[in-house]
Amino acid sequence: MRWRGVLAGLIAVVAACSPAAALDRASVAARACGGASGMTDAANAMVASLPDASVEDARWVATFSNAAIERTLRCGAGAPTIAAPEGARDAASLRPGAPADGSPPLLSLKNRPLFETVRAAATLLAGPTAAERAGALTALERRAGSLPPELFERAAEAETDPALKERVLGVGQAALLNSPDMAKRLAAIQRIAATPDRRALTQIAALKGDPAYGEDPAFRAAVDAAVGSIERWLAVSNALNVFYNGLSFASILFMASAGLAIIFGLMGVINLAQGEFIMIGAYVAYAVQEAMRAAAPGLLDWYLIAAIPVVFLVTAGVGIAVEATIVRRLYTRPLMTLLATWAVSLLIVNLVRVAIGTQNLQFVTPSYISGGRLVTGDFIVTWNRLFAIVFAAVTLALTWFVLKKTPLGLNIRAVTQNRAMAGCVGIATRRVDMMAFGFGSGLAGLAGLALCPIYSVNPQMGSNFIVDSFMVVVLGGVGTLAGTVIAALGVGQINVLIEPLYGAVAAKVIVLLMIIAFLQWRPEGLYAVKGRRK
Amino acid sequence: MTVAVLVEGLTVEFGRFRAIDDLSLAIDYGEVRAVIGPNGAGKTTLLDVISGVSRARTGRVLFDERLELTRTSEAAIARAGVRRKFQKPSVFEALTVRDNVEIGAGGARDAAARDRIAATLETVGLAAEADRLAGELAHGQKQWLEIAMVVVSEPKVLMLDEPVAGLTDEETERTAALVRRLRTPGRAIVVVEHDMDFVETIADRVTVLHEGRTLFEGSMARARADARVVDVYLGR
Amino acid sequence: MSAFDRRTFLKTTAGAAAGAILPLAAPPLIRSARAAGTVKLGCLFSSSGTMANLEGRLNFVAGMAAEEINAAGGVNGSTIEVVTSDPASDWPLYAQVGRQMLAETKVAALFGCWTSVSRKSVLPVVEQNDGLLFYPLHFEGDENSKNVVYVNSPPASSVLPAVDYLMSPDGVEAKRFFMLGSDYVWPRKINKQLKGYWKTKGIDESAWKEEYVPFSFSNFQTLVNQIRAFADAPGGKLVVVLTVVGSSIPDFMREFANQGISSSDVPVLGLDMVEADLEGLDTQKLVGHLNCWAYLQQAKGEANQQFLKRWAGYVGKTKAPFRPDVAIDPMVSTYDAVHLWAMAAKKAGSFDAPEVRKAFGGLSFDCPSGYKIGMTAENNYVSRGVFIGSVNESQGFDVLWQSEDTPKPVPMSQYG
Amino acid sequence: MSAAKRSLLARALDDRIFVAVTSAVATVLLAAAAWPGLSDYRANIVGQLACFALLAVALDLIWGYAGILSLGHGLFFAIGGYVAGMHLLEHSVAVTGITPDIVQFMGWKALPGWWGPLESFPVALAAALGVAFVVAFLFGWVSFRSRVGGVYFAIITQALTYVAMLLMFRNDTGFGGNNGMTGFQAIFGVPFQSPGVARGLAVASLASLVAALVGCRLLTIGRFGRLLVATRDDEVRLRSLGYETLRLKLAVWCVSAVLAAVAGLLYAPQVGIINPRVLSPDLSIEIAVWCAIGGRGRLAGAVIGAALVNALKFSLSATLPDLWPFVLAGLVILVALIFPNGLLDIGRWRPTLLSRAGALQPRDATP
Repeated sequence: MRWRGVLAGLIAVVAACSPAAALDRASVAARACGGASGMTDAANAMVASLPDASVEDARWVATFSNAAIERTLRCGAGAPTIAAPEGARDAASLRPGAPADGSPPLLSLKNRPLFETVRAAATLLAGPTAAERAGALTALERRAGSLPPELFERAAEAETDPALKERVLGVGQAALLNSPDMAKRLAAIQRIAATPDRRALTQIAALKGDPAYGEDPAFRAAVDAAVGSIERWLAVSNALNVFYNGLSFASILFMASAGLAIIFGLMGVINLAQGEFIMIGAYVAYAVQEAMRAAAPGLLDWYLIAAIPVVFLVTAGVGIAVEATIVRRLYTRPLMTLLATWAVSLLIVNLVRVAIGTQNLQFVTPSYISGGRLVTGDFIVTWNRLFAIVFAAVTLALTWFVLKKTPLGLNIRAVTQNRAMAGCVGIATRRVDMMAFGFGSGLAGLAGLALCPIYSVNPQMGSNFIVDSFMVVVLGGVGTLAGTVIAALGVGQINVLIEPLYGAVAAKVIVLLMIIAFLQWRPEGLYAVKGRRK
Repeated sequence: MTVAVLVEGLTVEFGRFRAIDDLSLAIDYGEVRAVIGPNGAGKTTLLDVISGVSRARTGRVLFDERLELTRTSEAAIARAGVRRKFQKPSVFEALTVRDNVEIGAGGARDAAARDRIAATLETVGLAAEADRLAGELAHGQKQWLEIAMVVVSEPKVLMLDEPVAGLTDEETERTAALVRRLRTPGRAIVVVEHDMDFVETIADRVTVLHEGRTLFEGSMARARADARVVDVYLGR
Repeated sequence: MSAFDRRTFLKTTAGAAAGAILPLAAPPLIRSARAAGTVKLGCLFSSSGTMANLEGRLNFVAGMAAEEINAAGGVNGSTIEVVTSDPASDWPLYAQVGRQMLAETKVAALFGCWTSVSRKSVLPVVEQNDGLLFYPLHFEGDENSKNVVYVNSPPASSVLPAVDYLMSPDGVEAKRFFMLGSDYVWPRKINKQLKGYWKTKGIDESAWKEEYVPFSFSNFQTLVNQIRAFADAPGGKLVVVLTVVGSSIPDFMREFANQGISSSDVPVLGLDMVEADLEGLDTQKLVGHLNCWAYLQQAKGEANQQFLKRWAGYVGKTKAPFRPDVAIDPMVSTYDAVHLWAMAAKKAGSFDAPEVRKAFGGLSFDCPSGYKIGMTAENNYVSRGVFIGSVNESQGFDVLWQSEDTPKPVPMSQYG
Repeated sequence: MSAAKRSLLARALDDRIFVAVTSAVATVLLAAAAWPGLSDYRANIVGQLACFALLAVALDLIWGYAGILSLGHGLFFAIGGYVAGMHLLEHSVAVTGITPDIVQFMGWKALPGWWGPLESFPVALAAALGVAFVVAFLFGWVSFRSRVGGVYFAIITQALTYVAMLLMFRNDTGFGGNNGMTGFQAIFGVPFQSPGVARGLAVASLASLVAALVGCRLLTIGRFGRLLVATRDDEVRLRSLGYETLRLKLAVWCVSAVLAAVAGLLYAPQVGIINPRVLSPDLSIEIAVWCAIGGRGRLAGAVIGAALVNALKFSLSATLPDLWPFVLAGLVILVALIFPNGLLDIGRWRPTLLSRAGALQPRDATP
């Protein structure tokens, strides 16, 4: 059980303390400044006091534990203080005017969860807003068993928000898994089974060793039913996880290879600098972020959105420049182009390295792409990945639109299918090449933008995509967006399926070998443009 | 007398596009057969299938009433004596004219082969250019060089895909003369061409293809008179 | 072509032959070092390629240490000149450049390499030329060449104490372990030793899992899912022992935090994690994760303050493209290495590698870490202190635990 | 004078640049063998350059002549290198009795038993060439049969090499993982430090290079060479003239792979280490870059390109470390744009070439 180690001590302290242990703030504060073991004592004392603490005391516990976690607590020669922008306050009395000397005590690995639990419990009791209390309850849900049951009873009594009250009662019930009252135990089992994750499974499966499992058929039935139900849900959430992970990997692959596919389809040119265009895109996004930090700090969180047009235009511009100066002169020699673009990639990487440095760029993580949400059981949707998936879907839609519905797209398709004929009917094929190269590069830049919340951004980042994105392009076949999409989805999902079975290295090896074998069977990929070979 | 090339129920598809649709056709030894028709009628595809470059979906192609060409490799087809000049002049540009023809002759280096190569070069009028790189030749010369490469092996079936495209009138006439000279009783010649005057000069019979099917078969004169042929291809 | 001119031909041929032979006979481009009262030290740290961000700064640290020694009068009457290079994260190139430095530039000692494989590449070179390579990284151990000075700690004296701490009541009483590493020798070797160690402690094999990812792997979604599942399985507290390297470190940490796992749920012990790996990450959510080195920036003591001040000043002066306010263990190890070499050279009164090597025994130096580090005549290992760091809000590490003294380095592991 | 009538040898001497470069290599060979003033360090450099040149010649044979670009020649190079590594380790144990490092870090008791036979050099040589041949044959046969060509082939070979790299990084694959093999003590019974070893290896490398140059030259100017060029220029045409291009391509592909393995075999003892780095996609691209810079489709060009680029790399990484990547990138772009036939054309260059580049340069194979 996850918290067993930490909580054994805690429960022991709770049991030892008399229920009416009054809170001696000064003593707790002093103990918190007494090294790791002192901090453990302080936390335990605060937990023990909570069920009977006054609202004021509970508030103080919340403030004090928060100060320890946020490292605004100062331990010095004198009494402990809490530092704040408006001036230090005495830690025990919270009265201002205390001298702010000393250093923040370091929370050890063991004490950190203790203090976090204390803070959440105190906030649940005395938090001023329902939102805060709800947040605290969420934090406590996984640790409910470690707290005195009276705490939840008290919190439920005091709770004014009816929905929250229900939740508090629920969490309180779940905490009573080992209660002597069989009815409460059964309720706890049901309650725990309602959040069907692995931890719940571990918790309930452990009850099979309980004497009651052999003696009480009702208990046994409840445990078995709960285990069965959780296992079913877990299977579902595992499947969802695999699907989501595959989709997320596929969206990255698609973003990284869409531009490449268009350029390859049109000009038969493999652009080895594609990865570097991705890198440029990420760097431009960074520049936009810094510009917004300077110009409109209030809107900083939205830099990712604001950067979209800038990134596209700048990378497209770089792409057009590369096309005009190098690629078009090598039109008849695709393999030489491959080497020339390799040189371009070398040049770009080193220019960036010399001009900006080799460190990872520092991105602000806007709230909308930070963290994730547990949907069901263990299935978690992380926002940064979802952002990439949505971004890829939108890019796909726009690319499709550009290719199918705009004059440029029409020209690109015409030249892709029959360059000579397109030239004959008056399409300026060289101009189309240039625009398409720019478009493809712009897409690569957007990939860089979508990747900066997921991967590290540094001059080397582009090289990670080279082999993968080429494989997607050649697997998909020339000249069809659909091929690229399907190839990306296939590679992404297969990779994710194999990974847990044989490991990440083997997954990569197996997928690459599968693609190589597939190409032997269909040398021109999934969606070959069929036609005369000569 | 056996039939040189017998095509039966041939269908070729590229994706959803049906280039040849249930086509049947027989080409005899000793004849010059012109295959004409509008763009996309399936002329080049037909040659592709006979020479093994493209594969049929259904149907069969028999050479000399014994060899099933749809299941034979390009190289084996060529070695059996079915040779073809491509629509776009296809010569080995980085090699000399002589090397090109030598390769066409199958690499034999005996005296007879050398004589044959020299004679072929003479026939196509490239003897003086023998040591030049093929890539340096003019367009018309490339056309002849390719014909020389194909002819030097003395094929039993000779297929010429647009042999006079892009040639001057004078060059076209010389090509026509060449084709007539190549016509022997033991050889079938298939010509795909858009130049109707040229076709009229050389062809014994014409086959008009339209949308992958035979629209007409007979003499050029009758083809000119056929309303459907005029409609879809020749124009009024 | 057929009418070729014999004379032109002979001339071209003779010319080409002469041109090809010339470099063989040319005098060395870089003249021998000791003539002008200077002694050269060679650096083998990449400033381009995958290792650039980490290794690049070590070139500057070596320069800074040399400057310090020169300011104090140099060594044996000579001033130190630091020769830098760029092996471009290309392993064979480390060997080539090392060979060139020893044979042509005549450097008195080499300072270099980060990854084990680059050290292994240079190893035959220093052995054949009987040179000295000061290696500033902690590594997998099980190597003991007389030509390499292992300035940092082998696992037995750094990783095992850290793991011990995690398993103790002071730590988190870790019972189970998820080992995640890049797929190469260092992580595999470390994990093998850990497994051997745990077996001696009576921990069952079901208590750990081991996964490896390719170099530069970045898609950690599935693996973090696996860690979450393993953490929730029964058996006690889980700790992740992270031995991925390079860009995989920040990518893993980001995914780990995004899936909502905090250090109080599952702590990560990042054995190769340094401040530079946290650049660009939101460390709010990573607070409490651990690393373990022989130096941390927060180390107490005057020596450290001095070092940090000098580094900041040196970065300002040389415009080095690195942060003036970040110091990582390999920097200090490189700094220590230059000083140790200078002390040994002084003691030996010579720059000859064999003489310098004889002088190692009994050296000791006040390392910025606050420990007095030392060498014995027994081997070329340096005894260092051990720190466990804990990620803080400002992309740095706080000292969570540090060893009493400097444990004696154990080159060869007894655990496998 | 008719080309057909002249002897093969006479025609082999037609290309002045080829003869000049081959003679130059031969001269260096003599110097390396006999000139007393040559330091071990220089000899080692020359030997390494010769290995790279040999590798470039191997690639030029298939890319320059047959128009098939392989971005995976590092694989065959690595096969040679690893077999050399295994041989040297076994031999070192046999000579010195010292347990090599790899046993230690792989956690073995001794070197794997199946390496034993490789202690004999002829066996090792046969193994290196044999494995390279078999791998090349299988991969080539499957790929050429299904007519994978052009850019597709380049990408697939790159992926194959990448797969090999991933596998070799793993310790469990059993070849030393990322560290690879190192700590070779002796070669042919002689300790590595002894004078003359560096020189001997350099001589062997240069001799192999000269042999490969002459051999490839004879191969390419004969009928086989003409057919290769014909395959490159127009494969479908050649097939329709009765030639099984599969066999042609397969033959030259296997020869090229074996040559690359020889280069690797010679390379490992000179660098003293072999590890998966030689399998990285970058190195394989660089080999093509050497050919392109020197002049593709001409054996002399491959030699000049490989020697020039690597000599520059060696000296610049140590002396002007910041400059090297820019020099390399600049060289490639310069060659791509201005000297489409490589630096060999530098004498023939006229400013007008820029506008009409592509007249008669080596073409890529028809897709």
